[in-house]
Amino acid sequence: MKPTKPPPRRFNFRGFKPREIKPQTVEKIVKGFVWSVALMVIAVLISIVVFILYKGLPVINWGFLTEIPRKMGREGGISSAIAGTLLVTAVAVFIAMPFGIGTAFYLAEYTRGNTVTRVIRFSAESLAGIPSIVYGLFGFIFFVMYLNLGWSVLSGGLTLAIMILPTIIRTSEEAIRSVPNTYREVGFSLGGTKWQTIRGAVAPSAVRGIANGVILSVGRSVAETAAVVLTAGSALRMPASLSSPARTMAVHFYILATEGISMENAYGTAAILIILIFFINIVANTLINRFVAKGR
Amino acid sequence: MTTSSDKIAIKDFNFYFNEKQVIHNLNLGIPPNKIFAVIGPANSGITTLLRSLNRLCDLSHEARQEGEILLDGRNIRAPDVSVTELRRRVGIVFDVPTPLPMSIFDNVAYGPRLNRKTRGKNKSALSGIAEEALRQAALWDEVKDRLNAPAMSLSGGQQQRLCLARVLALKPEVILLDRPCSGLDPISTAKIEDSLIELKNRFTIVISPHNIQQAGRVSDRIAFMLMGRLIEEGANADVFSNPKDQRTSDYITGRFG
Amino acid sequence: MRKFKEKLSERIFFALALSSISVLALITLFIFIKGVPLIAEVGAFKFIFGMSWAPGRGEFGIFPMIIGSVSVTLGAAVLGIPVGICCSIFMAEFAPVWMRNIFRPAIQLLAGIPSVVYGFWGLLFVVPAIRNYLGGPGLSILAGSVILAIMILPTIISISEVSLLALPRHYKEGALALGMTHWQTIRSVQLPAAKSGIVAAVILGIGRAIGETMAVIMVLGNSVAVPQSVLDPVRTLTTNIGIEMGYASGGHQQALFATGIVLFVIIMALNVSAQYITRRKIK
Amino acid sequence: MKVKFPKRAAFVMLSAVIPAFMSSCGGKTGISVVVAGSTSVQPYVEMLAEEYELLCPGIVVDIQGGGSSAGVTAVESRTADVGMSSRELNEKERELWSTVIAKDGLALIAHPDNPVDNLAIGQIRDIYSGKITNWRELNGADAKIHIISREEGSGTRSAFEDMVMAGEPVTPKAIVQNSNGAVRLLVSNDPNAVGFISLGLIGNQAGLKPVKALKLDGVSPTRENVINGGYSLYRPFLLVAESEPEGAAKLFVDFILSEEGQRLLVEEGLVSVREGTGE
Repeated sequence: MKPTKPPPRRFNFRGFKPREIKPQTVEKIVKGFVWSVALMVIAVLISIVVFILYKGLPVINWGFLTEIPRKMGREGGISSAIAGTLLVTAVAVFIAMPFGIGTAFYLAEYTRGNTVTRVIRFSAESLAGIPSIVYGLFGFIFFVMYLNLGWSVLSGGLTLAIMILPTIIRTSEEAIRSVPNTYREVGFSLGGTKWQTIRGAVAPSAVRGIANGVILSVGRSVAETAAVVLTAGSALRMPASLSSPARTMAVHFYILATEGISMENAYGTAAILIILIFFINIVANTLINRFVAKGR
Repeated sequence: MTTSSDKIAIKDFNFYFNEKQVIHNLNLGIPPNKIFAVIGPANSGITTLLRSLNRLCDLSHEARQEGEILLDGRNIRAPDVSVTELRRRVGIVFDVPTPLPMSIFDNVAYGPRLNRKTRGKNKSALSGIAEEALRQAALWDEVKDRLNAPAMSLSGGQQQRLCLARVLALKPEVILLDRPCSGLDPISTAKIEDSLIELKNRFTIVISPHNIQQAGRVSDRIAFMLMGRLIEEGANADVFSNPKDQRTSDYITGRFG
Repeated sequence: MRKFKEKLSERIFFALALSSISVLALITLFIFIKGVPLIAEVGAFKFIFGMSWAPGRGEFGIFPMIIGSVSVTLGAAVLGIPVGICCSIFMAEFAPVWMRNIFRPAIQLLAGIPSVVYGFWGLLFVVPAIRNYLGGPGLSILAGSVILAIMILPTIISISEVSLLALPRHYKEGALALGMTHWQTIRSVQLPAAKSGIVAAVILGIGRAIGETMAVIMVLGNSVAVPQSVLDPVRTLTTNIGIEMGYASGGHQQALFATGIVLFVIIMALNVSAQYITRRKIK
Repeated sequence: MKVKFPKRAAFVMLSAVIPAFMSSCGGKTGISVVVAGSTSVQPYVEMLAEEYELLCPGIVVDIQGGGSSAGVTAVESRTADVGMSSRELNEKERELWSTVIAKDGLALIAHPDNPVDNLAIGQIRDIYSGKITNWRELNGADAKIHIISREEGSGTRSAFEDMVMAGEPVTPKAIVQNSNGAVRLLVSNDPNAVGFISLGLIGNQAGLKPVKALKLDGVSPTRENVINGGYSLYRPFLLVAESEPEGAAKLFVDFILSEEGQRLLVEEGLVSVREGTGE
């Protein structure tokens, strides 16, 4: 079927406009369309969460949280996976924080638009785009093999630290830049040096924004699978030190689900992960809200 | 136009933002222990002039300047002058209240804490300094019971007096005020003006008043600037009653500006 | 002393910044060291355009996976971008406040859910649906595209919504005051004004899609043949690494690092062009 | 249905054997044994290590994955005391010390609704090399076969290739999954799929749909048929070491080969070395 050409508008009566719909009608159609698409999408997204919680919550009890997995995770709880997640994330965040925040301060406060600055900014933005599996490859070859740290909490944490670095840099830089310039002027006008001004006047106002970025990257570390499995390993034992291998909850879920070891425990693990991320988000939102309220 | 007794002497001063010249060949002497008002319509270069006096203009990469500014006879841009030391001697209050997001007390103590002099002094010495500064700014009675409340909780007028107190706590020699009352109600304005007159015996004050009436009320000497050029400078009464330049007369009688 | 501290603090910040970015050099260096020998041995052309991947027999051609990455990412973009922008318009303009207050944290939560959970959900629901209603094994480009589209939605929605909400009120009020309908205002004023933010959201979403590994491993089928239709299974560059890294050794492992190099180069090229585009937008 | 060994009884038994084992712990404490290698063997060894550490609280067993080849490399470079392999050792690796700890049968599986339930080894080869593409050619329904294979390099895949493919390559069109569980899940959902997994995993489990194990030349893939030699699709699980293990490593290997260790492996669906394979 060929689309027919509109006829020439020779007989155009007054008040009759061919092929033109009233804007009000368009408005109604578009509104209905947008509403239905949005509701559908949100329904699908929420159904994923509800599905996991529906399947997973009944499995969770005190023992599930505190017992070590037994029989490959078919029995027992997931305490070592919880510990693994917390340890790997803690290492990642504690290492990435000084570097990320320091870089952000450098970019926001000390840059002068020269080549060095441009290189730093370009690299930070490029790091943000690298897929996690490539971080995993790097962590495997550099930390696990080259530095001989083995599959360990440390290797996993260091790899994740590199992975979340760009997130921390980006959000912190934004937070620092959004500090009103008057704060800097006040700091300088009272005879503060640049460092004193940053520490005393700029940093306190940026701290909530920075904290929010850090929390975001905590969430990313908790949820990461590909990079962790290549660097922290997948041992089920309770990690005894930073040099012992560990399995995070995301990895545990992946292995339980795809190896078909135990669907119940897989859902339980996923449910705990979702609850954990939910809490991380609540903390982040509270921080943002306090930040916004303070700024007003 | 400058004499050796001047606290601040500005000589052949030119100021540029990129290619645009904002101050043209300015020569001006500011005497000690007086209130010196610089008046003029918007874009006259007054804010730039004030910020040049404590080198806050250095923060902008686009700024460029010629000529010299002497404080007690010494060029403030001389290589051996510490810019932070200069800014401590020459304090500034901005046109909008700029309290830092911390408590009232911490705001006032902020400057002294940066200062080496108070290092080692105990907390009571610091609170002594803060109290004195707040009294001088006529704010003490209003805030003495809530020194730990956030500075943002104060009213606009109180915030501006807090900023003044913050400057006073550093015991500066010169205080620059850039339209300090522009957003304030008449009562707050009167309070600040009263404090200024009280303070002038101990400090050199340079103010850019937000209107001509204020200049008349508080200043000892007045300079009138237009388009970055100094038009006229003289004692308060002279400029008001007997302006030498037609443009000055037009401005103060409200023909333009 | 203060001067010293001043100098020291700048030096420290500079050192931190420098070490942060030297990581990029380190990553590049190590992945290239590990992967380049194999590319040299096989030949860059044969490696990139070779059609057969069988490490056991020494055949290392990743062209099917390049096709896989491109087609799955394209599919995710086609499905995800319009829907995402649609949702962001809904959230920023049409949704009542109470709905917004529920949906915004929900979307945020979804952005944080591990990709493995999305993948598994896809394996349980999307794959069987495709198999039963459209045919084929279900594990397919389409399944991967759907899952990736769902995964990038939270990113696209929240960033686009923020850039729509950040517009000055007078844009909208001015347009409405001229008698435009709400939709006309959105289409002709707000969307164009928020373009740079929306473009940034889309770029970020595509970046996430092309780099995703674990979720697509579960739903793509991972076969190494060139797909004939969207219902055929396919393998992407990321899944090639993810699926075989566990057992690989020797030349096989090198080949996976070489796959990483190709992925890395593609991503860097995307980054550079994205940065170029956004920079030009600002100017 | 697998008969679960009553937990309480197991504890009673364990407490009875603990004193006996305590003596074989050599009174050592704070010693760790590093085990690395095949991820197919890893879960079983992990499970054994759990039990072993209960018996010998002084000894810690560190287990890492990485694959069979990585395990052998780790042993050669002495980064690991013991390596795990899910494939036979090649010529070069034969010089190492090794022992078979169990045998793992491979089963061809299909959807329970699929009418086909017996395949000849040649037919399997033709399916996986892409010569047979429709179930009709095997007296099944007229539908395309969805071939599911494992990833290149996995022990299961190389065992399958060694025993079935006779040098022919697996078709690139085959769907590839990187775990037994994923293969099982797919086959249980897709009436036209065929795959191969560890024998121990074909049993039914709560929350999983059933799959049908296909007969190979008329022989059912059961533990019994592996033991009596009727079913030929199986592979060894090996432990390797640079030289014969000593100290804590030896104690752990001995535990795995002991009656208790083997019983635990049998419980997981493997074929014990004690049961033989009719060879």
